Amino acid sequence: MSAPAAVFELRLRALPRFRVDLAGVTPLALGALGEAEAGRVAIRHGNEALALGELFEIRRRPANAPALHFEGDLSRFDRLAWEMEDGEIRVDGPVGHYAAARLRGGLVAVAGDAGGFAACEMAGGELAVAGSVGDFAAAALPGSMDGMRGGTLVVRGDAGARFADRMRRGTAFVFGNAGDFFASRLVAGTIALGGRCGAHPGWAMRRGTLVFAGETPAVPATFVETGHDLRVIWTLLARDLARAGGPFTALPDRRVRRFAGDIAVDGKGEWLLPE
Amino acid sequence: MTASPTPTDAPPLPWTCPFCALLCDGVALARGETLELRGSDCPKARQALAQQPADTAAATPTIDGRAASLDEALDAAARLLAGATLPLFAGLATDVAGIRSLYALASARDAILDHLLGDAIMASVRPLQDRGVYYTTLAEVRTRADLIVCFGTRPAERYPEFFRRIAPGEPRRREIVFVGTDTDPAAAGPDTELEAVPFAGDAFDTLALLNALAADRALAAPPPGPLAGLAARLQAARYAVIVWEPGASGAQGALVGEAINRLVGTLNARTRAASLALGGSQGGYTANQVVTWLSGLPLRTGLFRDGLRHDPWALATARVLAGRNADLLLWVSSFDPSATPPAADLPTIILGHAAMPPVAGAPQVFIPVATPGIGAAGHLFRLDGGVVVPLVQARDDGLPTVAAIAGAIAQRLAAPASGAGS
Amino acid sequence: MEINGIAIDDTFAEAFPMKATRLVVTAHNETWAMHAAVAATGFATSVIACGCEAGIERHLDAAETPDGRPGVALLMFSMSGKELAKQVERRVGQCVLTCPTTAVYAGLADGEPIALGRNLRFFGDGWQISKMIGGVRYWRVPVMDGEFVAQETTPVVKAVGGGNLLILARDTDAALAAAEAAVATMRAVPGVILPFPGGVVRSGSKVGSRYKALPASTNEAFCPALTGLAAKTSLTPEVRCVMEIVIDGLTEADVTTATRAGMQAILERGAAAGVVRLSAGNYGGKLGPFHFHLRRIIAPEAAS
Amino acid sequence: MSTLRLRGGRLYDPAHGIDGEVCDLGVRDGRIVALHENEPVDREHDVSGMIVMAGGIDLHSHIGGGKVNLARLLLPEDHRPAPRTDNPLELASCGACTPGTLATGYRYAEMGYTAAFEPAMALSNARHAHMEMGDTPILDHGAYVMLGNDELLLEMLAEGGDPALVRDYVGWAINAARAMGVKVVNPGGISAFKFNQRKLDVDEPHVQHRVTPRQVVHALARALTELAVPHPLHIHASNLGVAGNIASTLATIDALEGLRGHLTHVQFHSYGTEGPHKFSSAALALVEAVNAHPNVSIDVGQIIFGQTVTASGDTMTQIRNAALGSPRKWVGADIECDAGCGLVPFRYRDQSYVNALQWVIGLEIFLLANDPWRVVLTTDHPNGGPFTSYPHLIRLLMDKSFRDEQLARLHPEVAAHAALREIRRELTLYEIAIMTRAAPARLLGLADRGHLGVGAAADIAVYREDADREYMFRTPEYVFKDGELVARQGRIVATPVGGTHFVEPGFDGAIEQRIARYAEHHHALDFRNAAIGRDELCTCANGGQLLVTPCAVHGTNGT
Repeated sequence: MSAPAAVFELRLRALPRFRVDLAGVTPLALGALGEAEAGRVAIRHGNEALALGELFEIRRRPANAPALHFEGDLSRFDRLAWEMEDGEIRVDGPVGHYAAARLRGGLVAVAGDAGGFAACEMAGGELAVAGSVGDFAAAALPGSMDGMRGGTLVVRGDAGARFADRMRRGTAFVFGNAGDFFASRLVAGTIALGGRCGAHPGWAMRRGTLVFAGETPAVPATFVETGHDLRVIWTLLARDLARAGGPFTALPDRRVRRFAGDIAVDGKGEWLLPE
Repeated sequence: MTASPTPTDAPPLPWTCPFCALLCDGVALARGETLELRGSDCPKARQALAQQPADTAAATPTIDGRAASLDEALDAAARLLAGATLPLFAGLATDVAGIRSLYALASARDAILDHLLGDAIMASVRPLQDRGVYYTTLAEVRTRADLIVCFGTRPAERYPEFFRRIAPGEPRRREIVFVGTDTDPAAAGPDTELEAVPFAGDAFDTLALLNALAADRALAAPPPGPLAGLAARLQAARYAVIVWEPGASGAQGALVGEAINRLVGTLNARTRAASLALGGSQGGYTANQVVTWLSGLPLRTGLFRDGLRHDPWALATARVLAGRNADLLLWVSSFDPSATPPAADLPTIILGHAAMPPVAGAPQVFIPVATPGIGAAGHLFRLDGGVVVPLVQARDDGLPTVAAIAGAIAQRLAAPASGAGS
Repeated sequence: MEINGIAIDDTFAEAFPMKATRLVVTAHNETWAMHAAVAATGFATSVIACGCEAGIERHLDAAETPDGRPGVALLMFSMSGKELAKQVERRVGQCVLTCPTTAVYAGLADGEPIALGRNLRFFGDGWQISKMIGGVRYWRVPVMDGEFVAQETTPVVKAVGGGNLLILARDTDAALAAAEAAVATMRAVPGVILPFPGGVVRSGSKVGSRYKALPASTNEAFCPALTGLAAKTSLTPEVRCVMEIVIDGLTEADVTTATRAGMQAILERGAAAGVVRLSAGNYGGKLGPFHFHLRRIIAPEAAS
Repeated sequence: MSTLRLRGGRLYDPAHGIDGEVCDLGVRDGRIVALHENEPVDREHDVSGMIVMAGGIDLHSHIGGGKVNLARLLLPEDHRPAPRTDNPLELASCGACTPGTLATGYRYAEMGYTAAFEPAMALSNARHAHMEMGDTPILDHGAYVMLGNDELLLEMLAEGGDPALVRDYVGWAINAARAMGVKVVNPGGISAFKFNQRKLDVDEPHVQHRVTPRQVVHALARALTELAVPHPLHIHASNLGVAGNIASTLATIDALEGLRGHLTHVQFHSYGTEGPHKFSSAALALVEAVNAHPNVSIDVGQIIFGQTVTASGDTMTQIRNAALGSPRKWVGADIECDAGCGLVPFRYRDQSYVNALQWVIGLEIFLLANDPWRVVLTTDHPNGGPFTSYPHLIRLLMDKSFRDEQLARLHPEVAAHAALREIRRELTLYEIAIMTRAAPARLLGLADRGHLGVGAAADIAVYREDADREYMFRTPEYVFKDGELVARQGRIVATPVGGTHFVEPGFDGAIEQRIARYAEHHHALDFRNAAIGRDELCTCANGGQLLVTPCAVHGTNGT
């Protein structure tokens, strides 16, 4: 980072009337600005442009690395960290839809829940949600062939339906439960689930790995058990996943069964079911 | 064809029924006190015709529940729209002309567009956006299909004339298989064999198995016999058509569509097959087609001031309203009086069917409009996508068209005095 | 200079730059890891005709390997990254992929990546699976005993080849015993291999030959059979047998450490064990930029 | 009454042999007139030093109808992001390779085009096509109805193909669809694919009807000749995109037996099988045949590198292409016993040997053909690339050094060996005016378009001279539609509704019985609704003018 870095603290003044689009409000974009200038940055509120300072009290202090700290209920604020390339954004409450969508780098940490499409088409960096995420987290926008395509998503709460739909690369964790069609149409990547999942996990998954560390789901008819010695890849994977902690800590110590599928499609994906 | 009143003994009017997306045009209307269907006993058409008020003169515009002149109502509607910054145009149950006119208004007011059957429409659009489809149309089904698989639907329940419309014009053997439902006697016909194949699990499990079987994949456990038999017949058919119903396929209906089209794709590698998605009633496919060609994007697109954004999830009427992410609802419903606007604590403009019951609540303007195919001529898209069927005016009921109302509101907004726009 | 009665020539071993990589081969047990490692590093004594110089660096405990199984670290050296890539692919493809229960990983963290599993994956004929774990890509190739796991790439680093130590002894027994003692200590040094059989080579060579086809030929200066015959000899009559230990190392320091360890092992045994002199092969500084001065290595203060 | 004078421009009006002559141009009530030099006018623009041409006419551009709209539905990601312009005259509309109709009209008009023709209107989809074209602002438009895969015609041909019967049927179909002409797509092949036939050469029989493409082409060309429809049969020949298809293209020319025919997007039909990749340019062979057959005209279908979507009725071809598409999704359809539909997204890459050669072949055709009056500039929008790339294409044709720069970037084997390297020709403004205005107007039979003579519609594009022809043709200084200024320096200033061009050839109404009988047994639309009336056309086309081009012999007694 060549520009002088700064941390901005943005305290929400009041809940906005319409949803607000935070695209463009990133640590790097704000980093070069002063407090007053940052307050004049235009964001979209409903159909109208609004100055950032109208919605937030803004304080800037110099720092080693660029960062934004949001305080307040941001559940009506969408596209937090949209296409962010670097830096850090922390939110001390909930956020709206498309949080960290198309993220390319840096860290986004949300202390509350995130809405729909969190980390969708994320390509790098990390989104950590202490609460739950809505539907289509790590999924794809309409028409896109790939959902999340890199980076790490950590959800400490629950996930909604269609988690990681069309995800292609990267690693995603759900510590709690997942909704229906968990990892539907998965293209590739690794997903570890700590709790239980809804109906039709892995529906039409093409490649990729699902690790069910919690409740073992019923295996559909279009998945096939492969009885081979898995210890090598399992050790590599389990040791890596275990670093996330929580329900994944003990993975390296558990024996695992493997099912390949979904043979309704390419059938090169796998379910790993630790015993 | 605007003559009115029509004597009862006049020959029935060759008519096109607008009340479901089959748009049956081989029927006629006898026009007396009431409108009576000839050439078909379609219960859906009969019910809809029975709902047409005999006297539309009683249907007047209202402002906040009080009767008003059309001019007053238009003024009030224009005022509401001018004061809104984020309007939602929903319902959109109208014809081509209506959507064209509403689109210009929506563009001027930066509105969000959705249809009252938006969930079903998106369930048919998403498979197309995500992976593509291979589809067919009624004449092809009628002329060439030797195996018709109704997947999870009994089409005649919502499209009563469906099997009549796809009945071969000359003797030809065909099989109609109902997967996941009982056979429908409505499908019976000469040389037609009916069969029911139960789901193995639910629709999704069944489609997964069918896809694996059609691709000759080995399964861990033998599949249910009837399903394996169906897969074999799909592979052997000269032209297999898989009929499904996006609106009846549940919250993840788009995935049903995708799986069906995967099956069709697998079959098309060696033989011939196609899918047919039943939907698009109440001008649903019409609204989607017109909005798509005008804007470049399908329904559930916001013509926002800073750009167009298509979001089938966030811009669903229910989600927009629940999130209070609009400050005005313009509701258009010209076919079905029971298709009333969803509860919303928002100023509401209703361009509604003349028999629509009053809706309690927020400040609102109600303007009764002609039903295309009853009070006005028009055009609608048929359920198979590319065929536009002309509607005739059955009688002159004095009601304005949606196109006319939207145009009149737009004119008021454009007038400098209204203070609208900017 | 003389230590414990053994003369140390005022010369240097002249070494040249090479490209190297470290591979970690694991298996169900140590035996099978070793089978793979031995085969993969076989026939890899000299780049002159083997394509690479390779050897086993050390055994790895289960706790030290990525997959928790016993393993072996190998080092492979070639004159270019391209040649090394070819050798890695051939040797791992023929000797590790084929060997029951093995898996193969990169043993270095940084460097220019060359293919490890990247091309071997095609053995899977479309059934291979890629897996990214902790930012590293692995390939999983179905084979008859399960799956062969190979890291996609292995980093290549600049390395040092051709370090050497010449042991000039009174007779064959003495030369061999000294060489064996030196090899035993040198092999404990990390980052080096001694690529010749038993770590020892008796056919020390010079560059060039009277025959056009040969790039190298016998080093007559150190051949006891030619003492008094060859115009240039480095031997005195009491030297009847010379052995050379060739050292390839990942860094200059590794080669130095190994050379010192070898020298010390010999010197500690003293002149009584039959070693007369220690010397080294140099080419007048024309062959390579790395010069390992024997005297400086064994007694840095004294030599400086 | 309103008058306008463009003073001092350099006119390029090939229809009158005017090649850069400086003279004033007068307009009264939307028509070009001769004005006295001193006659007062309502508006006058000093265009001295500028280049004045008739408005551009695109005779082959997929701008409306079912498959175009499906392409929009297929690729929402291609429409992201979709900013709105700041021009309040423009309604919201977006898109890149298949923009919304509104954006299509705006973007065409901005670059000086005033008419475009949809080449592939399915009979069953005609209303829809007219609706989309009607919602394409500013541009006049028309469409060719697709015949030759309609089961009824194939049935007639299988019965022996009585020319009178075929003529009347074709005449009926043109009138029913309100078409400007007839297009045949992969003659018989779309139908054959419905019966699971995967390949159909010019002399190969259709698996069901036993009719050959040669018969289909000849029968349709003959019918159009007898109906005196000005636009010759618009032919998308057999084997589109297949290596070696020059043979079937030449055989198709042969099938015309001297009757007029317009071979469309010939670039996709001019492939040989030479060289290491068994894929080579047959541009020379194609051009020699065109030069030798004055009855044949062509448009090129130049490819442009980048993302686009191929939209075709040719399901037989598209199911094959689907595996090559990018992104990997596609749409296909069997339509109403008269047509098909196939949409495959494509990303043409300059480093792909095949794509690079396709690019070269298109340019070779443009530059080798010796009669510009029979060569029309197209990219087969969106199949070869979007119409917005026309200015770029014009520069490639007019600027050898620019062309060489582009050529050098291609796949090395193509860059090193293409015959294109040796072609020194640079098209002149006069030749460009022929290929983009005068020739298409003449091939369509538009007497009052595509030129600047007295009486012509005042569709005029005025360009500011610039050595960078791409820049020059992208942003004309003024664009007039029927005398109204519609675009100024790339900004839309008026959005009139365009008119609909169509023909009304006469035919024997007795044919309707046969068609009605067929419809009753096979179709899903009541025969009563089979044809579009004039009033209905006006409604569909959004109230634009109805522009009837006369058919010379039979007049316009219509139905």
